[in-house]
Amino acid sequence: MSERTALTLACTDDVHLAEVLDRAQLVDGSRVRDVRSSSPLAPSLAERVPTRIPRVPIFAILGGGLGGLAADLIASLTAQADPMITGHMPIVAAPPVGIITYEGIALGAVLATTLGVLIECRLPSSRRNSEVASRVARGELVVTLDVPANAADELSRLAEPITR
Amino acid sequence: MTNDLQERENRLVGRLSLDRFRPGLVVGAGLTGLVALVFFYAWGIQLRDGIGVAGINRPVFWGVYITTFVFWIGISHAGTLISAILRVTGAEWRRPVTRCAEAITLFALSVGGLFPILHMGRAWKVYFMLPIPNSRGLWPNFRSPLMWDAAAITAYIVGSFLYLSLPLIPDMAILRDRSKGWRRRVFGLFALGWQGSAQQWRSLESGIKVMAVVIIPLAVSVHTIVSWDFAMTQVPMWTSTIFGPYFVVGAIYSGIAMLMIAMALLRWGMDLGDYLSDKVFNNLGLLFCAMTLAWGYFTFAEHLTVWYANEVAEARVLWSRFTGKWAGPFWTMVIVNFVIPICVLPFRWGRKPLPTALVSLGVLVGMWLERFLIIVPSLELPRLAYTLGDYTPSSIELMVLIGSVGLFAFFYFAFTMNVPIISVWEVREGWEHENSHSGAAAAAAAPQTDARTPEPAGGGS
Amino acid sequence: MKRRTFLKTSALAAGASLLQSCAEDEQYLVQPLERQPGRPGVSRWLNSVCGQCQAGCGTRIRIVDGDARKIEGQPDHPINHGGLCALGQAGLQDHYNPDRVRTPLTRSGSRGSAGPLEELAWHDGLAQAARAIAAASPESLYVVSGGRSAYVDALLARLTQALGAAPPAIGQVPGAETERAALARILGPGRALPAYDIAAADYVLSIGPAFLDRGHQPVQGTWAMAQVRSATAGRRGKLVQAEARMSQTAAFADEWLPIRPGTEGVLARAIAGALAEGGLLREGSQAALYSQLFPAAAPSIEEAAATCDVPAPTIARLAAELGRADRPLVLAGGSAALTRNGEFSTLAALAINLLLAGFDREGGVSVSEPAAGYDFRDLGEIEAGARSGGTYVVVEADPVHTRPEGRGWREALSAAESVIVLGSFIDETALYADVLLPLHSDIERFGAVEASGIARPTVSLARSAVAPLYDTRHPGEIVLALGAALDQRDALPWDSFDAAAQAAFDARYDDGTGGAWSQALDGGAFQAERAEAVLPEKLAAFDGPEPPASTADGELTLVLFESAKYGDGRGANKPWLQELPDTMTTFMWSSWAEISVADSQTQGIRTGDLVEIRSAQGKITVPAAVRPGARPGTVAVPLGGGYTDYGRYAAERGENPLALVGAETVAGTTAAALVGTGVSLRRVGPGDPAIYGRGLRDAEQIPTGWASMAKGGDH
Amino acid sequence: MTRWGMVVDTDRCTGCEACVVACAEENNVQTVGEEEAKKGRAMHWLRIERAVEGTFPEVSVKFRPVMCQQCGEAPCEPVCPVYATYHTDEGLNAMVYSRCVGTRFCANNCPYTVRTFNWFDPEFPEPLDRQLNPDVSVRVDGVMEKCTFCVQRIKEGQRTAKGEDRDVEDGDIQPACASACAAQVFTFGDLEDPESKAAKLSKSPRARHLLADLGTLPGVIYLEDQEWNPGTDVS
Repeated sequence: MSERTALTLACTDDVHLAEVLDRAQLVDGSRVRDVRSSSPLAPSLAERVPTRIPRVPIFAILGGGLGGLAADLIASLTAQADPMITGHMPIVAAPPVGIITYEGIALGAVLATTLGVLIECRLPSSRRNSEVASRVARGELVVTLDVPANAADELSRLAEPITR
Repeated sequence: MTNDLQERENRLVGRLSLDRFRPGLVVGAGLTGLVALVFFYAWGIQLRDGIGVAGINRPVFWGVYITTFVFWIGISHAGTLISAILRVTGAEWRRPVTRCAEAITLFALSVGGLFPILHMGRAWKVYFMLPIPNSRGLWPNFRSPLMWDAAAITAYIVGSFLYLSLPLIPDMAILRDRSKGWRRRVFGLFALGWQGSAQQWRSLESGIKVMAVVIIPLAVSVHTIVSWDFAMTQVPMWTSTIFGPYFVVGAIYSGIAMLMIAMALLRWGMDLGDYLSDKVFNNLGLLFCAMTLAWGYFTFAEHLTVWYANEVAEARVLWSRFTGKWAGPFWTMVIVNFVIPICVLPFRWGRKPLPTALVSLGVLVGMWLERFLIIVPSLELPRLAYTLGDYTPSSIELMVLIGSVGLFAFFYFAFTMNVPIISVWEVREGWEHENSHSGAAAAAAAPQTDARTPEPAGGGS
Repeated sequence: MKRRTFLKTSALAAGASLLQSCAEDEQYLVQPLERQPGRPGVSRWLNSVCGQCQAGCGTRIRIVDGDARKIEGQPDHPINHGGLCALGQAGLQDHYNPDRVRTPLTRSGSRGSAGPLEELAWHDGLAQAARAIAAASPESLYVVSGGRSAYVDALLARLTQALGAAPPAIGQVPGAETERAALARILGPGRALPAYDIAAADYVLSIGPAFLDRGHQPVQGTWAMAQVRSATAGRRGKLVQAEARMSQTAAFADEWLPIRPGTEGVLARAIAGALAEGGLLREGSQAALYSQLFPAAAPSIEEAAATCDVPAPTIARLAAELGRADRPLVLAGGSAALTRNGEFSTLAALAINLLLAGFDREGGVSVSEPAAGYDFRDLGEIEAGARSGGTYVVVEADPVHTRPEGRGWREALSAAESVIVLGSFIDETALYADVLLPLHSDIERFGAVEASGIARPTVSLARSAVAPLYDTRHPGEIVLALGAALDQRDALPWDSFDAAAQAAFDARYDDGTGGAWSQALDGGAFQAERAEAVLPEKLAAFDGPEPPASTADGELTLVLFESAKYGDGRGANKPWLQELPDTMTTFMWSSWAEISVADSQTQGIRTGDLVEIRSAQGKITVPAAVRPGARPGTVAVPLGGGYTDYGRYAAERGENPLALVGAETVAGTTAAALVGTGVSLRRVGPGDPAIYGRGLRDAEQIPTGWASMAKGGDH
Repeated sequence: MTRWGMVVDTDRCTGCEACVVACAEENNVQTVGEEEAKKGRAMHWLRIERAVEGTFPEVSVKFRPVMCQQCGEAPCEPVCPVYATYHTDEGLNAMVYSRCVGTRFCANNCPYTVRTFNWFDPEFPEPLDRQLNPDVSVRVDGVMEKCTFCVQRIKEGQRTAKGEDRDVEDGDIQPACASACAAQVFTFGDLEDPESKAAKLSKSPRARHLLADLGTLPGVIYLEDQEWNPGTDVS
């Protein structure tokens, strides 16, 4: 294993970024760590950046299940805690419990989805790099590459490197 | 090309101009804030003197308050539901619409959510309806449709807030990075440290998609449950199986109307014509037109079945609307909710900003009347027709109604002043999509495109 | 344990303080033990006598912590059998009325206005009243009583007799004077009232009296009709009501004959004729007496039908039904006695009972003798006489409000030497008082009422149920005190009202043992055997006038009536009664004018509109109640509205229809003719009366189909 | 089990409204005054309905006292979010004032419109307050109320019977309206007890429920020859 270095380059636009990525691909052992942008990457570019499949849907399903269960229990157990007859209905009436459960599922799901997004995005976060941020704000695409140290100089010529 | 995009983004952010003092918005917020004070003044009088200051009586126990509650909950279907449907179906023209629509939802819900509390005889006992352990050893009755309401509206208001907030994070980051001083710190706080990494984008988009899928059935359930406040009873012309979809359609209908008005005002007031373009109005107008037809269909079906069946108690209510004391409001509703829209919206000229905004104003009035006409005539004519009712809204009720409009508008002005009312990153993403879709062709025809596009060429570095 | 001790202690303390406050009044010192304050929070029921009208219903009062909480009828009381009417139920709002007069008052301003009034000590008040009476010449001393208790009136009669003045004038149920006069034409001179054994009848034809609305015995009448309808005789009895106005009685009746007002006598004569001609006379029929009374031939059914506006077949059928019934009964008087020819109408109706063998039998007519021992006169006799100056003593009566404007009470009292009023409220008569002596409420006072209009003489008795709230006195005690102050100890030798009442009671009913009084006092009532109505051998022909009751062309006939909730107006100061929807019109907090559908259409009047009613005497403006049951050509207005003063709940509500009535009397008597005044009607504009279920003003307001489209949107 | 019920014989009702006053007196029902009454806010727990049929001179009138029907399957109960109204095991449709938050949903869903609402605090000018029945709470503004079958009298009767070590006998308990009525229109009793007068009367061929089609199973049974609804048969 040779020495490796993290290289952060600012690309002006999609074409530029594609160029950088193409070149980096030719370098043996190089890896794209991340690309930062002020709007989502075009799909063709995004697939070249290694990312995990977000587990947000799993959060949503679990949250929905938990929320539904909680609502179901609240609706049915509280009714039995002090059983009071109202109208023609049984103490625990299926349709109302179902409706409350449904809303519980929805509430649980939206809360869990949000939680999932925050966890997957590692937010809130206090890590800041103002140089990167201002570049991204200017619309540039900041790519971080994990390359062997000897290839760093060559790649640096393709785009303006950002010092850390 | 990025430079071109960046230029366009700069222009959009400039139009949204969150860092400048904008007299229009400030005056608007100030005036509507004053109107909003009327709401709290009237409510204060009511809390001091008793609910009797409202015009409701026996047997018309519900009146303007519940009407307005249903009205605002209906309006709230503008945003979240429409934006979710458009997101799920991948309609590209949605991009400039979603934020201002979702804001309508949140504020309409906030205002509407006050009404169930406001209409209570003892509003200070509202906590009796919360499922919290208490010394009374008593829990709320989940068999009551009002508790379904409470559950649904709680879920919806939380969902809408989160659905509005998630896509706001990258925009907050954009604003953070573009501003200085205290603004930077404030925006930074709301940006939560967003960095725009590929993983974050992917997770966020996944979250938004999931949220959109969850929120559609939630929104449908909310207005269905609101309709069930009525449909669960034995009151003539309330107990109807089509009330769920009827109310949902009505809600979307009034929601689009409110959205149309908001969009028109934003377009004119903030010079956002490039984004809230004629195309957006046209597409939304088509949806609006479809909802007109759907609403007309449901209204017809609702009245036809009652007329044909001719059950005594229901027929009384029906004729009270058709020819009786409520004929004026009823036919006004038919005209502004159906006749006028159907004469305007099917035509391309009718789906321009001004015509749609005018039609929308009528629809808002008409939809308020629709709820009023569902509630009041039925209560005035109970089944055992001895204690017949006679309802005239009191000045307090009208003050609350007008004040609630002010409150909603105040929220909206304040939001527009402080938050990008158009989602910057989503619009930018849209531009990128356009570019990549027409990538090759555009490259080949570059000179022509340039010639035809009056936009200044990218500054580029 | 400690809590219990505490409760005991506080009970004792409360008891002690109450005893102390009663100490001045020896009446309370001799109370039996059970009447002393009960344990805190524990309720007791004590008997009392209702004084809201003259009927004398026995009541029982629920008392918790020294305060009266509820009035109910005494179960098994011979008059009301456990029931009580709305007015009686509201008696507690008489007792606890915030506008009650709490101390004696004297006037320092001019008469006829509310102020200024000054508080007075009882000693001074009684002295001032006694001085005024002493200063009056006997011929110009006018004593007026509301007739709530015969035993108080008897003391008044003794006082006037001793002073050499005319007997007290007693206010009575409208029509009573005429009913007495009519009965006297059959039974010979006397002051008895006809009394009816309704409960045992199986067929009741009521020509005039709205005996369930008010009248002599509304609660007993209601109880009796329940008996008639519960088929004691094996089948459900029938009630037919012949009355110009659709009263609650008419509404309750199985059949209502909306007769032209003033023609009741013609109907009665025609029915009598049909009975005789149809061979429907039964064993015991006094056909001979009848024909002596009315020697002329009875009008034919067809003639009567034309006069009375009742279909001829109906008249024939009524006669047949009366003839065939086991125990038929014809009631007379009421509204029929209030027209100009009221005596004829009442007599003609009463006399049908001769043909039905209805006198002195079960389910028939008997007599109700006035309480023995005192003489009295009708209020009309004072009004008919020439009055100038004079000293007035008014006891529980409000002639200024309850007598027609044309009877001149305002002028008379303004010009009086002196006016002494014994009452509980500043009503319209009290506005003229020089001295106002406040009275105990019904439940505070020793109750002794001799019922009138009931077949068996009945006396309701009860001790006071609660301690007085204010510095008030029993009217009987005041009369006794005035007697003492006027040196009339010989005529009024008693120390207390109950002693005086017992003396009067024993004189009439005691069998020598003295037990009847105390038994009645404990049990709530005493009932004697039925007084026999002995028919004479021969009757003099009726020579009274029979003027047809006609009004000028284009004029409507005014019908005044006592409503179930206001009575003669006494109920108007009770919020429960003001807010009680009148059953027939559902009006609240107001008086109203009942107008027929036909008359409303010619004038474009809708229920709730204000209408002006104008007569030769005056005019009033009241909201209209358009009623399908109102007779075209009549306007009916309830009494009891339009008080200028009678406390916060009564003042300035509705209008007093007596302002429309002049000095007309029932021919041959001094009684006021409250039915038959000619009036004109004019719509003034929309009004806003309180109407219960207010959407239900007119039935046609409920749209029911395309037809309503033609009529246009109705609001 | 007990099921309190009342049989109302409309044939005997003269419309005198003594029951209405008795009810207000027993249950501390406030009077609202003329202005509020105009708005349709009178609070009577019991009303006399009258229907006028026909046109002059063939006019006939019917009376009917209508109070809370104490439904066996009451539409008002399930809609209350806070259990302020619920069904007791004695068949009463109970109303708990302290729990009521004033949504008025129950009143809307009552097909008989017998529920009344306190729009303002009651006023009892001194000394009218001394009349108030200490066994019945005075309701504040914002609270729903209705006929309770004089539940305080039921409880009192049960306490008395228990104190005397016996069962409650038929006729022991009389609501205020029943004890006020001179015409004995009301018969109160246990419908589950086949020997009670009310139960026997309820088997009459004249027995009807108001709006029986709705299936609310009222505990108030009317004895009347035909069903009528003032809104349908007024000419």
